[in-house]
Amino acid sequence: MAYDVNELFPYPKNWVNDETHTIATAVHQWADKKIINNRLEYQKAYSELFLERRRSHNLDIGFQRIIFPEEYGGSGFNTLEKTPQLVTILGELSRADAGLGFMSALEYALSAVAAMEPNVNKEVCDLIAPMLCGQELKTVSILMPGQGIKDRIDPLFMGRPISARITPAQEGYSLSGSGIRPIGNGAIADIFGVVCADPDGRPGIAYVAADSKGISRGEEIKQTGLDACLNADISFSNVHVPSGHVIMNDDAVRELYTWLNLFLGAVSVGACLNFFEILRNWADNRVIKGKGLLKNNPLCASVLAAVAEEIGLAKILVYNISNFIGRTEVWGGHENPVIFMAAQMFGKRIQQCSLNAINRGMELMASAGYAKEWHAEKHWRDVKTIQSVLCGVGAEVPVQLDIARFFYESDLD
Amino acid sequence: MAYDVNELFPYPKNWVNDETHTIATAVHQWADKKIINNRLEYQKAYSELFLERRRSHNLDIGFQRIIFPEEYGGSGFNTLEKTPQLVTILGELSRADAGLGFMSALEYALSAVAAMEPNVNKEVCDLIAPMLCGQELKTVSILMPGQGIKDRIDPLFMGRPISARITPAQEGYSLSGSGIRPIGNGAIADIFGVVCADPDGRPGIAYVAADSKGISRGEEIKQTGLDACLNADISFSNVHVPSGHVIMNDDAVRELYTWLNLFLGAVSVGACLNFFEILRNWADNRVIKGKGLLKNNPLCASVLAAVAEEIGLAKILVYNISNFIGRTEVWGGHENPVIFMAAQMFGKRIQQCSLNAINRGMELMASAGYAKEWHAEKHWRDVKTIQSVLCGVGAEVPVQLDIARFFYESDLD
Amino acid sequence: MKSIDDFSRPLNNVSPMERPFRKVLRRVVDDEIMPHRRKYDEDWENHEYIEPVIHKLCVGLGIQKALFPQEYGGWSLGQSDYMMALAYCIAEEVGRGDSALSLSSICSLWPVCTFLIPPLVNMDLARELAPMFTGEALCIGCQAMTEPQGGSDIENMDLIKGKTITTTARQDGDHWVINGHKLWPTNSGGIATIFGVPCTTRPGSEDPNDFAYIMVPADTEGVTQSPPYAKAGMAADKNGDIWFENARVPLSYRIHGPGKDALAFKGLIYMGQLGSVGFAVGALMNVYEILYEFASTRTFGNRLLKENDAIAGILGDIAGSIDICRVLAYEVVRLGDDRNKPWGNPIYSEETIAKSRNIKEFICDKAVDVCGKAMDILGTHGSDRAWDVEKHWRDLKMVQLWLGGKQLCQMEKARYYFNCTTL
Amino acid sequence: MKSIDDFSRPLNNVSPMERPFRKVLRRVVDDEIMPHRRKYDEDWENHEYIEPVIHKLCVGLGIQKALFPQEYGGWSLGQSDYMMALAYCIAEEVGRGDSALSLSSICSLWPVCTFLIPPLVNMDLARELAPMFTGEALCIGCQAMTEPQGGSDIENMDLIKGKTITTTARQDGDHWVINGHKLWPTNSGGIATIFGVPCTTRPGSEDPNDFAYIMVPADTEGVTQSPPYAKAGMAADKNGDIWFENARVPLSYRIHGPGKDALAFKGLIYMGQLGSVGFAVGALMNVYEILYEFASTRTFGNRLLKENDAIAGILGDIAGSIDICRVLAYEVVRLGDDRNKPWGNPIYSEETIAKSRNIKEFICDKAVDVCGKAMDILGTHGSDRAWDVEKHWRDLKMVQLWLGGKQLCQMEKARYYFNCTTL
Repeated sequence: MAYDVNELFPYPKNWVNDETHTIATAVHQWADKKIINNRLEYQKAYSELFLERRRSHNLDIGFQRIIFPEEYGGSGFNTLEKTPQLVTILGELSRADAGLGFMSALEYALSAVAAMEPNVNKEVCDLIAPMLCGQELKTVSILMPGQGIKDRIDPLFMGRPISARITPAQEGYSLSGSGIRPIGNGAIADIFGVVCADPDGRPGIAYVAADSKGISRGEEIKQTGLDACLNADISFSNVHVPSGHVIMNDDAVRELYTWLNLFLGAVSVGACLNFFEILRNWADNRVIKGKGLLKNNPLCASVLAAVAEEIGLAKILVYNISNFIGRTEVWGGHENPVIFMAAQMFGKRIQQCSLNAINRGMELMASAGYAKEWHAEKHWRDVKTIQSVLCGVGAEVPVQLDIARFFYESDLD
Repeated sequence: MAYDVNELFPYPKNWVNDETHTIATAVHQWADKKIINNRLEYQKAYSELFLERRRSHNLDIGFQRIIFPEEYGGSGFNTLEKTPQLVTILGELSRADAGLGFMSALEYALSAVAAMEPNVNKEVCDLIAPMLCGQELKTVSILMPGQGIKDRIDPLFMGRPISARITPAQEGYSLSGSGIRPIGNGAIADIFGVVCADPDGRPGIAYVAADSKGISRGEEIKQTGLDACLNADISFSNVHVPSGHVIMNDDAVRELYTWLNLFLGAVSVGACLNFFEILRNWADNRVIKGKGLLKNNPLCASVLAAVAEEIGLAKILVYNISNFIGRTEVWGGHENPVIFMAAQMFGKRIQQCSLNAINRGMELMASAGYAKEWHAEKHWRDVKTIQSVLCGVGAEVPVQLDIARFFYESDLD
Repeated sequence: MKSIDDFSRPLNNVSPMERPFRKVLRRVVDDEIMPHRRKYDEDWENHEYIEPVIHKLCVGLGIQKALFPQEYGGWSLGQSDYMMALAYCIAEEVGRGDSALSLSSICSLWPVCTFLIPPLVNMDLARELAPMFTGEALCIGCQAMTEPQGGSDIENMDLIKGKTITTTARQDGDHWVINGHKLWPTNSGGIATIFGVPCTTRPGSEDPNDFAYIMVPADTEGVTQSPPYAKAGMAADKNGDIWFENARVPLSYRIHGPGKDALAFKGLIYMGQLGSVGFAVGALMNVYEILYEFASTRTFGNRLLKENDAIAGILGDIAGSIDICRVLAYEVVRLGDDRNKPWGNPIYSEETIAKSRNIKEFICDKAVDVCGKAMDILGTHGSDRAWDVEKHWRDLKMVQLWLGGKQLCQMEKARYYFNCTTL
Repeated sequence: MKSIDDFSRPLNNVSPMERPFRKVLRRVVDDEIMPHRRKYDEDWENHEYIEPVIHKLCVGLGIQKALFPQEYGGWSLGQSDYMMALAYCIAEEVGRGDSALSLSSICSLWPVCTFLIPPLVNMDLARELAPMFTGEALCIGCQAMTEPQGGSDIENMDLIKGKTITTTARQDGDHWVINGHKLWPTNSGGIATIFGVPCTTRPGSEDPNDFAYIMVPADTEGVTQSPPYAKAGMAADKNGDIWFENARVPLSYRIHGPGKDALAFKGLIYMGQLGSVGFAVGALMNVYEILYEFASTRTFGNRLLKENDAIAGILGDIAGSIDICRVLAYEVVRLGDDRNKPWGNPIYSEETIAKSRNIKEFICDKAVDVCGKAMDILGTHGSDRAWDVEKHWRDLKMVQLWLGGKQLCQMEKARYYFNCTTL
């Protein structure tokens, strides 16, 4: 039975305008045509077709430049009220391939901190906009705080160890740090966004072109999922960073977390929506107990329902975060701590719900759940990879401590 | 440290107008003054003070009549866009006592089906509005479908057995059914809302004054919680019901479920917000490990965070359901099946989150968690009672089957 | 037709005494507890219905003398390789009827476990106290542990090492003089006959030699008990405050002496876990019985609940969880009953305590969960006290929270398995 | 310093052979599996690294001959009261290194369990097949169960009674002629030496007498295997399609005959659960080792992860869960090894199957959960294959899903404990 998976899962549509629906429909159709309807072919020549499709989406259609102001050649989606739109686009893209979504999410998140009104950072935009608004594919990698090593004392961002350091140098800073693990794309990035600390331990974000002198990459890392988003540890050896390319404040780091939670939430939900389509197709066609469709057996139906519920919840939460961010007249901007807290708290939950949905749905698919042929397992590996890279170390603990700080004024550093 | 528990938990404020804030603040202050700040006294003379406070809220301030059109002497909150307001009021009231909230929720839910524009049912309003808009406390009890008995074949509402039957009789119907368990208030109700089936098995709702001939009540039931909402099984022996007092359609029953999920969700979240206040106070003052406040210990903080997260999630979901209902320009009215589905799906989750929150928070309070003196245990018992009465039988299964019908077109009857 | 007797037990490790003893207990529960237990909630202050059953169990069946040496009128159960199995069996069978009754009866012996289980035996003290416990009068023991300021500190011996204990024992001639304030112990609230009191001979000390455990009869001058507190459940267990104001007891009432007192006290943690898992599993088995009845007589979609695949799935999960809890509970039994085997460890060993805490935590979490889910299956009858599931739900939540609660379990597990040093 | 050897085992029930045997296995895993296992994912088609290790385990250590009678060159393990304990020990120790390797080695014996475990023994068939299994050549057994249309129907014998089986056995003179299509079994995908084939002598029948289990050597004419499928994990286990087209085997290759074949096949369900819990617990113990290393060297808030109370809480929960799984896994062992005891049941009994299914389901759920949580603790290293946790996560998900998956477990539990009749 034909149905529209996006319309099936309710969300506050009043937050999304007609323009968005138009764009979303276009991406949806593109995804069906270019990837979803030809999955086996796509799977067989994955790395090649991934690049080709990425180019098609980002350059031919032009989504790579979408977030930048028009004066930089972007599409001007750099106001906070465009947030639901960005989320919708990422979701549609990730329905086809969470790897494509992940790459765009990293690009949008890092760009948003610099390009979103009212706090457009001209110098950073001057650095990254020409690359991202040009006619070449560019890849963004982000290095977040989160992991320290025994016997080393690090500056902390809300408890999270920061491994990269900047020290003042002539006309800017010198960036150093060894073997730091990005959340993705390290092996192929053109731009690094590096959360770093100055000698006083204050955190900030350095924007660094990947071809800067003093940057070296470790071996390519084999990963659970996001196969095309090749990662590698990065070392910075006295890399020169102009002072204008460093955004030195806590709020910016919090904002980066916020965008990551939102955008990667959209990616995981997008992957889940395609998983839902796969599962629904399975449930529509599989006979069990020698009679009756799987979807008509009450026990299987209750598992199917659990899958839909988790996805529905994750989707609602994505749009609620985007509402917190986008409704500046209600919530102000990122300086309001509630936005960071809500993005972290619900962002974590979105990943949990997404993974739960796939985990449970796989139960019903038996070996089709883990056979590559059915693609369910790809979504499962991709979403898990996103979930685990988002948390730094210590699973949900860093986020829980953020929540406790907010709600109970816990003193935890 | 002074804080406003409502402001602490974010929700889409843009859905709630200034009028609501004013009303909410008034109820909040009333709750603090009349109940929360004098809990021990309230507990000691519970049944007496419960009645007195109920009178104060419902009659002196006038919330009993709020939902009815002004021509009936009501306050005219009978448009769907007032939904977030009703939710806000119920939450504030339940923060003081979930029993008070539960009673109002039942009244509002049953009334809403008859009084909400655009489908105002004049005949039913003529019956119940004079009672509920008058100067006496009136109690509403609702009998939902859900439980059948071995070897009896019942008409079904989406799988749920309906125990009450109506048959055409002179100028109306004759209502019968023996020993049916209401979801609450059976022992003290003035008005019954009875989901019943006609001889063709079609479901509807009969509105019946409790003093109608042929109604008898069983023994008062001792319950886990909601101590003041005294319940009893109800038997109807050929009770005459004018035809205008019966709303005969599936949608009406679905609508009743929707309102119950929304309003009882608001009640549980309200109770949780007060539980949060109790817990935060505990965490602010308790020293553990011979040093340091409980809230500053990372493990305890992570549990505190889990409590806040569950409450935050439940609250977001309440407002999202109310948005689905209230935004008729987006979703239409209750005839859109997505509204019933979303209310059921998220309504169930709200109860789970609420109970999780209290369950986990009690972990940190040791014996203070279950000592009556601290009141935490009352919220726990009240919320659990709401959760279990909402589901009919079979725990979440009936709702999961509803979800599967919606998302997978499962054929389950 | 399946019954509660189909849940798993490691039959190769079961005492020959267990079968007949279970039978007797089962009858007492069915005949004397089940018919009255719905009245217990309102009986929490007076124990009008409760007290006679406790008397029956403790005196009538002899539970209260079980640990005392045979030469002083007891059963020498502490010597037995099946001691823990038998204690568990009582906890479970009585817990099926009422966890609090089970708790109250068994906890009565809790303090005397400190000196009646080898290798930590004090025969002199056993002889001295035997007349109280082996006679025809009900003797209620109470292990008065928690202090107002401390929360679960006192159970957290490995980290806190007793330094926050404020109840003091001062030697004065041939007496100990006890001062302090305890609250919440089982069998306080006015009914205790004798207290076991963990206290310190040097306040603020972290030296285990300064930890003392002293038996204090409730009628000692200077000992006061408050009336019982009102609680969410567990009416058969009274809890209150106890004040010791210059309460004097003979020096011989200290159970062992420096060092060994602390060990014996740690052993009580194990005994507490053992009882807890018994109460919980017993109650769960009753939940299974109730669910069986309900699911076999009520319908959804005009099928019996148990014949709807989705509801049956939940029922199956519940029964499966109960079986898993039973298996694990017997692992707690094994940990204790192997104490004298070459591969075993004393009940106060780090391993026995960490592992039994882990299982207790698991079973209690599962039990609260199962009871809550069972209430939901009963729907509008789930919160009805007439079906008794909600009673178990309230009671087991309390079992979950006591003995330092969940977070302390987590810490102890982490310390044990990850060699944490600062937690 | 704690290690994986500190997790619980019921030492009163452990075979004297187990300790030395574990030592050998541990060394093989540490020396020959651990250093290479990261290459296995890419080795799924060729088994360049994998095959030699399987050879080492099955031939070198002798696993493949273990069940055969001593007089035919085996160890007669099926007679032993410690058979299940030993099988479990292999599954666990090898599973610590690689679940799929463990699976592949052990499953090789799965089909022959149908006629080498008393009381269902077929000595003639044993003698006939012994040369394949007891020689120096690798002999890979494959129990070819699942059919394209059926999903888990075939494991659901109690309800479906084999009526959906489409693989047929027709008697033709002194041969069985087999026709049908099977897919997904462990050790197919081209590597099987011999198949155990559940089939029917009368398609559509619900009569257990029409169920047949027939051994079919892979080189029989008419038997074809597909290349292996690509999967999310478990590279050391090849799975593919098998087609039987008029494949002829001697009549004596039917394991027992009408009625007993069905019983023997049900016994395989138990054996499958036993292996599954072994693979899962073994992998979990390795996860513990990895977590221990990571949490002792990485910091958050400038403290070691394991010294942050909140992270330690999760670590403690994980270790506690693993211990619980270990205890429960040994209960599965006990269920099987008590099969000849007066209180025991045959491995094909309703009780043994329902209870072992329950525990398998629990352990697998917990295992997937624990691995996922462990990945999150490792954060950006969690999805890094160099840390191996994600490998266990992928592998154990597959263990969770096989043998009919979770829903069948739920149904069987419900049927067992609630006497459901229509599920």
